[in-house]
This record gives sequence, structure tokens and C-alpha cells, in this order.
Amino acid sequence: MSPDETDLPPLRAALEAVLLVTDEPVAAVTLAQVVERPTEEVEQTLQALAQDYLEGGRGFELRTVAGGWRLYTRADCAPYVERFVLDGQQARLTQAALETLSVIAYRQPVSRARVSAVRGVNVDGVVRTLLARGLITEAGTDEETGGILYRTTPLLLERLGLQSLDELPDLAPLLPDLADVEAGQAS
Amino acid sequence: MSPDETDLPPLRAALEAVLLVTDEPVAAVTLAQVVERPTEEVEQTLQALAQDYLEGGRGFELRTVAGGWRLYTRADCAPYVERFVLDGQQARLTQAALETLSVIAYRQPVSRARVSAVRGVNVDGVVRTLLARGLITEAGTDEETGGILYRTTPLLLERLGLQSLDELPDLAPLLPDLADVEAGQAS
Amino acid sequence: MVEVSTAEPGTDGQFAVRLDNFEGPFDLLLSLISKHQLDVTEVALSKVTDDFIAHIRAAGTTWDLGQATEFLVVAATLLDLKAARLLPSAEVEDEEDLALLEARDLLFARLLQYRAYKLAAAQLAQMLAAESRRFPRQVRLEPQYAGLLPEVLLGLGPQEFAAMAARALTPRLEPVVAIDHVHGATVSVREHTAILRERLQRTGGGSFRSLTSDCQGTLEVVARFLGLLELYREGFVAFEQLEALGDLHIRWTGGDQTDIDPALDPAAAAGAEWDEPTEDEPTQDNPDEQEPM
Repeated sequence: MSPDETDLPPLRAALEAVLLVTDEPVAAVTLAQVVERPTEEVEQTLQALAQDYLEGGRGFELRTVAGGWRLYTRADCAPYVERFVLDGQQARLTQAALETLSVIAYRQPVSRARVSAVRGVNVDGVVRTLLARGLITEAGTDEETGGILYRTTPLLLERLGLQSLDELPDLAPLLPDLADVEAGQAS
Repeated sequence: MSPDETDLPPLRAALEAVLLVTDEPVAAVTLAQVVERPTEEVEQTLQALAQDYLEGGRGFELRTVAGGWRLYTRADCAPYVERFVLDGQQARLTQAALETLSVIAYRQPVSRARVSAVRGVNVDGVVRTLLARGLITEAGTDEETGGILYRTTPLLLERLGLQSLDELPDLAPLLPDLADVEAGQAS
Repeated sequence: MVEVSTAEPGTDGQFAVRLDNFEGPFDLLLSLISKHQLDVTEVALSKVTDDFIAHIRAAGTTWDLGQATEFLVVAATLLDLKAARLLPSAEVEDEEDLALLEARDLLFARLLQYRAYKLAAAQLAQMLAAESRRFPRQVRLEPQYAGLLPEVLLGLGPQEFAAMAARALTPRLEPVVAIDHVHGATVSVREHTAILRERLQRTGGGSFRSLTSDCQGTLEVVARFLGLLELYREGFVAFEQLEALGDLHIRWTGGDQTDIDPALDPAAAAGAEWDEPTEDEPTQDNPDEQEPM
């Protein structure tokens, strides 16, 4: 059931076609399996495509987000797209949700109690919101306290435009004495 | 709320961006309204784009169908697209998809936001899957929020071996305190 | 220094603050420090202590004690520190002072930690905003491919399907931290102030240790300390300390005045309001109370 070898579209076109039908980021290795080419060659072609779109002034971009490749509209076309898409508007996160999200992102997996301790307020409602928005998910229970642990989802990475959690901005410069704080703060 | 006139992307890019986010044919006159240009100019640009994709050997095509413009995968890329579509799919629905389906079945017509609130997780991806599998379909929009409503299809009834929705088992005996649940489930 | 203020000055130049405008005591502290154009240092903590206390007073009857315990704990620590700075020497001589220094370090560390996450949150917000201008391709399959999908199998019958719906629609009982003890421990500063006033008028004075010897738990000690500061502010008591970091002695200087008219004393009136118990149950002598940390 392999495509006929004699009349194949170029690799570039094959990748473009697959990218057009996916609704989530696709890893290069998955694409490589589909087109039956080495992952490395596929990676290079994808990068060339991304460059091609950029230089060609296309209205779309090919980007790696959350560990996969995906087509996006160009940022400066947002006014038109927003006008067209009714359902696409994401409600803005509140300050409380953002702060809670940032604690979870940097401390995951982490319990609500611990997030509350950092923020100095109860975070139950905010955590429910973040769960419903798909930005965090449950990740087992804390062995000591039995409390539910939370971690961030690939969707958050997508929304941040990041490949992986490693790309989160470094917290160290913002936090003079992380070690001291950790030591002093009872869990 | 008109886009800033000084720093507009070219018409071509604006059209590409809008076309990327729709899966229904869009009439040129609609696109013209979105980008605030004469319909004729938009038509010409769309035709030039279609030609551009063809000559550039892209994996996608811009075609007019049913009086509207839409991006499609290129026909000779079909073997790759088919393999990609089939690879990731299983005949069986995931637990998450089944749960979401059951909530929609008993609450229809219902918006994604409401299902999210009930399940405590984001259901966008799962809803797309259920749509793709033909188990649910769109059913207008919520008057209050403007969100798309969903209902189940005859295919679901068929799969459950039921004649009509009336034959769905009564939830009341399974749900000790339905009134409380309803009350507690303010969206 | 990054601006962290989230408060808007009121029209009268005062901060018209409702408690729920602030995401917790650290948010309030940072706002105050920012308002004074100070860097986040321990010195800044000392400079905004009065403001901090004023703000939680201004919250008046809107206090939800369950939500506000962190504010109270932070307020108590700040007041402790403020009082300690009145001492002639900073030498650490006993365990209480050591505990106070530890409390100061912990408070400061937690404030810095909170600030770091707040700054990180601001960066995340920028990233989210930038990213929200890009829309991912996210559409249904073209019909020709949608038809390729294998026939979907549900793998369950109507009864199982209904049971699944029932489970999904039943609100999940999330494990919650019991806060009964917090509510049970509602402590009234006004009542403790009254106790102090009566006792000091009668005896003329005493050590802080003796004045708090009958307290049940930390919250009551805190309440009594707040009460003492209240009386000190109003000029009804004087503090004496015979040796550095020694016992704090309180002397009644208010004469025979038996009552203070709250109407003539806005601060006292506010103080009397913000700790008003929210429940009908007795607010003292509750054996369950404990420090809510």
C-alpha cells in the first residue's frame, strides 16, 4: 500500500498536504513514517518550507510548537482572522489564573496546597478554571499528603508557542534566593 | 476596530490567513468584506493564488467549490494523507471521547464550554474527533454565548442499538441527586 | 525594578481598597512597596507595615476569615517586626528573638518567591498574547478522507453509556483541606482589646508574657498583640523594656477612662469591624484553634 514509486509528488508537497489535514502539532518522526523518508531529511525539508513561507510573504507560517510541526496564520494577519473566526477568541486569563499557571508551570508536578502556599491565597477555583481550559491536568497524587498533583499540558506549550517546558523563561534571575526560599518554606 | 492601515499585510497574505482557518468554502464576497477590498480585486488575487500554488508544486490547492474558495490537499498527495489519517485512528473511541459523547447525548444541544465545565477538562480535540467520526453534529449556536451547540447523530443511536433518543436510559436512578447536580453545575 | 502595582489610587488620594482586589497578602505588599517606589527589601517591608495594616482594616466587614488568614498571619509578623525594631539593640539573646528573625526571613523569602512567579506570569501573559495572534490550522477532514475512517465502535451498550454519563455528570467531590478549624478559631481583636483594657486598668500594667498567659493558641496571642498596638496608638498604654530584648512591659497610661467612644475614634471603629466574627458561635475559648499556616 506504499505510494507508487514512479509518480510521486515531491517530498515537500507530500509534507504540505499532510500538514494541511492535521489539527495538532505533528512530530517530524511521525511525518517521516508517513512519507517513508529519513527523519533528518524530513526535518530539513520542513525547515526549508518554513523559510519559504516566511520569505514568500505567505499568510501562514510553519512552526514547531509543543514538539511538533503545525501551520499557523501569520501574526500580523490576526485582525482579519479574528474578524472571520467567531469561535476562535480565547477568553483572556485573569491575573490570578496567570499567576497560578506560572507556579504550576515551574513547580510541576505540584499540589494545590503548595501553589496556595506560594500565592498566599486559596487557588481551588482558579485550578478548576485552568483544568477546564485544558492548560493543566491532574498528574497523580502526592505521596505524603495524598493531594492531587497538577502539571501543565501540551496545549499550554502550544498557546505559549514553546517546544517544551525547557524553553520557559528562566526563573532564576527573577528569584534571588530560590534555594533559601525552598528551604524555609514548609511544604 | 479596523486593522491599522499603516502596517497592513498584503492582500494575498490576508486571504491566505483567512483561508487557512476555515474548512468550508468561503465566497469571494465574504472574503472581500473581511479584508475590506473590492470583490473583484479579491477574486483576481484568489485566482492568482490558485495559480501560484499549482505552479509552485504545493501540496495544497485553492479551489472554488459550491460558490466558495477553499484549500484542499493536492490529489496526488492522497496516498500520504490517507496513511496519515488512518495511522492515528482507532476504531474504538478513547475513554475521554466516550465520556464527552455521553455528556453531549444527555445534555444536547450543548456547547463545548458547558461540556468542558462538566468534565473539568478541555474537550476541543475530543469534540473534533466525535465530529469527524460522525457521532455528533453542530446544532446552531447558544443564544447567550454565541458558542456552537452540538447534538448527537442517528449514527450514535445506531451504534447503541436504539431507535430514538427517548430510549436512552433514564439518568435519574443513576444520579442520586440530579437536582443538586443541575444546581451545582452553573455554567 | 519592575512595576508590580495592581492598585489604583482612589479619588481622595487614599487607596480605596477592597480586600479581594488583591491576590493575597503578598500581592498587597508588593503593591504597597511599588507605590512607595521602593525596591523589594526588608527595609521596604518595615516602611509599608502601617499601610498594610491600614488596608486590611479598610477591608472592614468584607473579610472572609477563611480567605484572610494569610493576611492576618502576615500582618502579625509585620507588627512583630515593627515592635522589635523599637528595641535598642538588635542582638539576639533568646529564642523568641531568634524565632522572630526566622519569621522575618521566611516572610521576606516568601514575598520574593511570590514576586518571581508574578513576574514569570507577566512573561507568560506576553507570550500568550503574542501567540494568540496566530491561529492554527484546525479544521475537519476533507470529506474524501473522513470517509476513510474505520467504522467507529462504541464498545458499550445503552446502560453502560448511561452509567458513563451519570459518572461524568456527577460533580466530583474534590478532596478539600478542612478549614473548619479556621472558622472555629475566629478571634476578635476587639474582644481581646477589651480584655487588655480591663486588665491593665485594674492592675496598672504587666508583662506581655503575663498578659497573654491565658491565651489559647497563637491566634489569640496575635489578637492581643494587635489590641496592645491599638491601645498604644491611642496613647492608653506605654511600653517599657528594662533590658534589651527582655520582657516587654506594658503600663496603663490612660487614666480612669472606662470606655473609648468608637465614634470619636475611627481607627478603633475600623479595627472593631474588620475582625467581626462571621459566625454566631462563641469566638473565644475554642480548643480547636490553631495557627492556619
